[in-house]
Amino acid sequence: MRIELEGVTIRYGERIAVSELSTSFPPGTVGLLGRNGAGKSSVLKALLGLVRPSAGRMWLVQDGRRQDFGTTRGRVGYMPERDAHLPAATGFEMVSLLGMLSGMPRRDAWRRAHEVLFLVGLEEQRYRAVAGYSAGMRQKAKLAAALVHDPGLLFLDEPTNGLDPQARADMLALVGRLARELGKSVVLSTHILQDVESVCDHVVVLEAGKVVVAGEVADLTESTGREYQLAVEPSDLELPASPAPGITVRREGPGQFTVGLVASMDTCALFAALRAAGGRVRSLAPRRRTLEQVFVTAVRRELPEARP
Amino acid sequence: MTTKPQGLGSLATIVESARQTWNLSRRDRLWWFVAAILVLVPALAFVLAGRAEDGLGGRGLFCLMAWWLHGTVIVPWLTLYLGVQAVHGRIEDRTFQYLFLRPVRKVALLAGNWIAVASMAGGTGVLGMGLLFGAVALRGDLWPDGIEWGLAGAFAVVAGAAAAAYAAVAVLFGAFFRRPLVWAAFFVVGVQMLAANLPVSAGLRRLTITDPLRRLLLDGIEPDRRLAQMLWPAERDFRPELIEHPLRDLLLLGGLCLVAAGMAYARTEYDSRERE
Amino acid sequence: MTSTAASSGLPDWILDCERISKWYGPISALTDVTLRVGREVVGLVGRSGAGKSTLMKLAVGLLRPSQGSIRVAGHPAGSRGARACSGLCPDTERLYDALSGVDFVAWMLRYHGLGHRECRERSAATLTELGLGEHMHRPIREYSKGMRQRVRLAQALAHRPRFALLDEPMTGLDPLARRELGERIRRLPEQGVGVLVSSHVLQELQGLVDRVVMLHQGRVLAEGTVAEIREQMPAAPHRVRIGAADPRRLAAELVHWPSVQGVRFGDSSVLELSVTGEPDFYIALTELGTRWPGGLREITPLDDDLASVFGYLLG
Amino acid sequence: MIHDWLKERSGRGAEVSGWRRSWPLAQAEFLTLFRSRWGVALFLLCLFPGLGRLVMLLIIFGVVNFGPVGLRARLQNRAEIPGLDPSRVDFYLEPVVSVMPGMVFFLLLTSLVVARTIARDRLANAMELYWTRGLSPLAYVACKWLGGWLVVASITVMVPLALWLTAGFLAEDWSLLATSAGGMARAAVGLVVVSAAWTGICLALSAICGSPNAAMVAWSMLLVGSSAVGVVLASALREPWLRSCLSLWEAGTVVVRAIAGVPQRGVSIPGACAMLAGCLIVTMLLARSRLRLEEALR
Repeated sequence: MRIELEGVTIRYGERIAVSELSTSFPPGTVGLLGRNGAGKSSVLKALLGLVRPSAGRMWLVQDGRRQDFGTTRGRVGYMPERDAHLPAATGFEMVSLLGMLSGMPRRDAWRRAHEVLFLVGLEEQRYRAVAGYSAGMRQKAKLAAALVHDPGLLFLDEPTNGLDPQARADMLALVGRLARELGKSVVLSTHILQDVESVCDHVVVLEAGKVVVAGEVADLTESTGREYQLAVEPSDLELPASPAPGITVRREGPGQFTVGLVASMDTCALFAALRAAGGRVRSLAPRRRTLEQVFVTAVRRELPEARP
Repeated sequence: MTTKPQGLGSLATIVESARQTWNLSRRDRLWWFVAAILVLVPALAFVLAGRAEDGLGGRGLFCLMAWWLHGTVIVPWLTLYLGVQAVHGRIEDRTFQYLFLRPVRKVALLAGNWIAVASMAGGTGVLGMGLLFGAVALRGDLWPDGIEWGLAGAFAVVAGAAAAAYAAVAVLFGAFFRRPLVWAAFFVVGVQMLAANLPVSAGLRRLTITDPLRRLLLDGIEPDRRLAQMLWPAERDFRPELIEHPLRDLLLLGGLCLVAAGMAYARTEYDSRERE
Repeated sequence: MTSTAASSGLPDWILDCERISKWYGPISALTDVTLRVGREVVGLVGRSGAGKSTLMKLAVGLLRPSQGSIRVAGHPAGSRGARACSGLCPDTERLYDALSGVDFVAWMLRYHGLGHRECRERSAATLTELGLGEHMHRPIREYSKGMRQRVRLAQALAHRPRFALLDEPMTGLDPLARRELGERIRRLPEQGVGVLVSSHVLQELQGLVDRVVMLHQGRVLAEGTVAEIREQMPAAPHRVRIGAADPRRLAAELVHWPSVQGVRFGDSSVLELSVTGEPDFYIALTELGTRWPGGLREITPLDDDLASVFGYLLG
Repeated sequence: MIHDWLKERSGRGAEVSGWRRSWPLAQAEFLTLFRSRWGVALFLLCLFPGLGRLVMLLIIFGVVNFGPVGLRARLQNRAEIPGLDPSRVDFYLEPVVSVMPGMVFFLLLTSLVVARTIARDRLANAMELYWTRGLSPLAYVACKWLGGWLVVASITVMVPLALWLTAGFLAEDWSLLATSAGGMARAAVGLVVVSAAWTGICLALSAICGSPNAAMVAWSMLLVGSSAVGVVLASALREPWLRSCLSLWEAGTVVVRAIAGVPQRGVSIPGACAMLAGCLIVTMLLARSRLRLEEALR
């Protein structure tokens, strides 16, 4: 399942939140990045049918057929960012009620509620009141509620918020599994780039209502093949600036160096210089662009006046 | 170490806390509701007052409306609500963490809350009664013996005393209970209404606020038997010597509440309470 | 244990928790925790329920320890002196929504005994510094999550505390702001501030802190720099990825090394080794690098970051 | 074969459409009260006035005989008083529409249940979950209204009907049921209409107010305050009809009695209708401006 946006414009009165946005969310996990107010939640609102775009179309592409998105509302599962629960309900009641509100018959909703609560790992606590859940449990309950009506597209807003490291890893693994094994399109809207790096195949960066970067994570963070990062011990080691022709070394910090290397060269001279200086290697890796660098360059380019 | 100011003095803290509570409480949406009542009721009284034909007069009309509307509904509920929000609201939404970390005495913070709530609610009560009195006073035909300005004064005192006492109760409930407003409702509807049906000399009456207020008002306006009967239908016999010292009783009750509230609030461990 | 405070000759730790325990009735939340923070950034990590939030509340004096003592800049925790010089950025969502950001921070500053005008100026300055300059006069009700977070930080730092406790300070901030705030937190020790910071995003926390304290079931399980902690875990073999031309021959060579426990072929020209006896291995590897035909192209330790250490110890 | 029931979507029922989708919300709203111990206790407490009448019935029809000597005779003798004659509709309406105990218990129930519900949902951000499922604010309010009204109606409508049926069975022949059936049916309609209006106003206040506490206080002030104003002005001015136009409670009871066909004196039925409808419309309009889809996502 694939979501396509074509020239979508969303305005609130005079203010234009999203202007002529054309992008697509392919199957698999897509990271949706952007600063606060970049238009992420407006896109989300449009997909959920809470606002109507003033221009443009939204399509759902499935099995080669293109459907207008407006007729497919029930196929979006949404996990809100804010803490949200039904005050008087138990976990099971909350999930099954929300399933019924999405149009599931009662028995189906009950059965599915049990299934998704098992899936997210709340089976022990499903008959307890949601109001008494811990932050991590509430997060799982929200995810279960987003999954209950078996939507093809899942929109997860900061799903790892408030989770401890272990629970974060579990949540991300679960998100990856949803995309891989259950064939969902997962859109992950988050500020934590490490989450996107670890689980997303594709990334879309919004700024000021426009797409500034979109592509596969692997492509965007591809290494140049020319520069390497070298870490050595002990950390106060000094290395010559050019141990051999074709190799340049630049010190970046304690024990950290950047090594420029012509593609055809081998690294033997570098190691020789290192041994001569009395140090030992700790790590050596081709310098990759991190997602943070991708993000920061893309967004800064859009912000010529750059904040203080 | 640099010489840092070690925090605000207690008196200044009380003032600051009162100012902040005042400032926050005045933004509550409930004020629109209260304002509507404050304006509509005198307007109604003014429009309809022409129909009062018998001996009730302006005096009776004003006393009845001021007592029944402001004395038993607006001032108690408004004060309890404001007090509970000011104290318990911040514990419930966990914003108390910002406050309790400041280098000031917690009791001073609480005292500031009490002053703010008492002054706001008292002010509202006085204003409401003033508006009502104004509306009734405008109908000159209701005052054959001239307008009794003293009535307004007596009721203003009652409004102030009521607000201060209810604020003390609200502050105590807010600092102590997990669901203070439910307890406040129990206090107003349960304890006070029950006590109102007891004999005039019953001890339980000392634990209420309406009873000292009643005596204060009896002292202040000296109603005739019929008016007294209308104001307090349950009282069969009223004798001036039963008035005793209403202000002292209020002072005692309010003081006790404030001390207890201070002790509850100043507990060193004020762990965040679960949201209801 | 490394600390700048200890070496600078100043006798005092900024936060000094001495063998504290905390009981809620018969339930133990913290047991015998000793934690010291000098002019440095210390990260506090642990699973939820490990006692982190109890420790934080104790450190700022919202709770009293059942046993042991806590001193903040020399004052007993919870005393006015301690409260005057600590700042807390709590993880609650709520603020006074009806106020503007600048008013809220100024209100809180008032209790530190500053004049009205100074409160406002300092509040505005702090908020501007945190990047909320243009929005600080709008009511907090209209703020986004990141803007609220900045207000929370501002009220924790505006009175220039000596001890700052930041509970999940990055929540809701966008990547740009995270970077800026991270740099700002890193600079705080230069101004004489001791920082205790908690975060669940371990990759991010690692770049932020001088050392970490790991709590588990109410006890300190480990503390020190990540490398220190990692080195003290000899039982868990390191995994190192090595990329080179002709990986099969390289593997044949490496299996004979005493420090190499196992070799696995990854995809393309990459080997994954299990290694014990760290310095020797890397010395030998450096030597190997000088003579391996085609050169070693990649040497990546796979598990010496905070997240892996955390996973090994608590996972 | 290894089954993965997460992927297997067999035997799925047809999608529920239209208003029937929202029905479970109303149902959940109704059932919420009965799931906590406090809620059940509150409900039982509110049954008390009805129980009092039941005991009275039992004594009047001689099923039980206790209390001071001659109590039964005294009750039977008083049967000429409209409120105490089991063959008349008033007898069954009285525990519900009187100020004491009717209003007090009604206030207790509504302020603790209905007045808190939307404000509490707002605190928990529940709207974000509801409205992103295609539930519109209108449907949401309608469901809350229906659910809350069912709770209220289970006291205000069911209790009189149950009492009446009990009396019918206790009476010597079926004439009691036969003669009062028409009146009772009309009374039930009246109770349904009026309790729905009261619940609607209460619910609207819940949507308007920022916190459950504020909603509780606003509702108490409105109901008790308007009642006080009505009583005071009516008695002070000797204009009894004012009471039915000023007091929200009195207006409702007047409408109920009018629909039930109980003769009343000194009331203004159009005034009472205007009071009820006016309050309902004003509060609902205010509530509508507060409940917006934009609230779901900031």
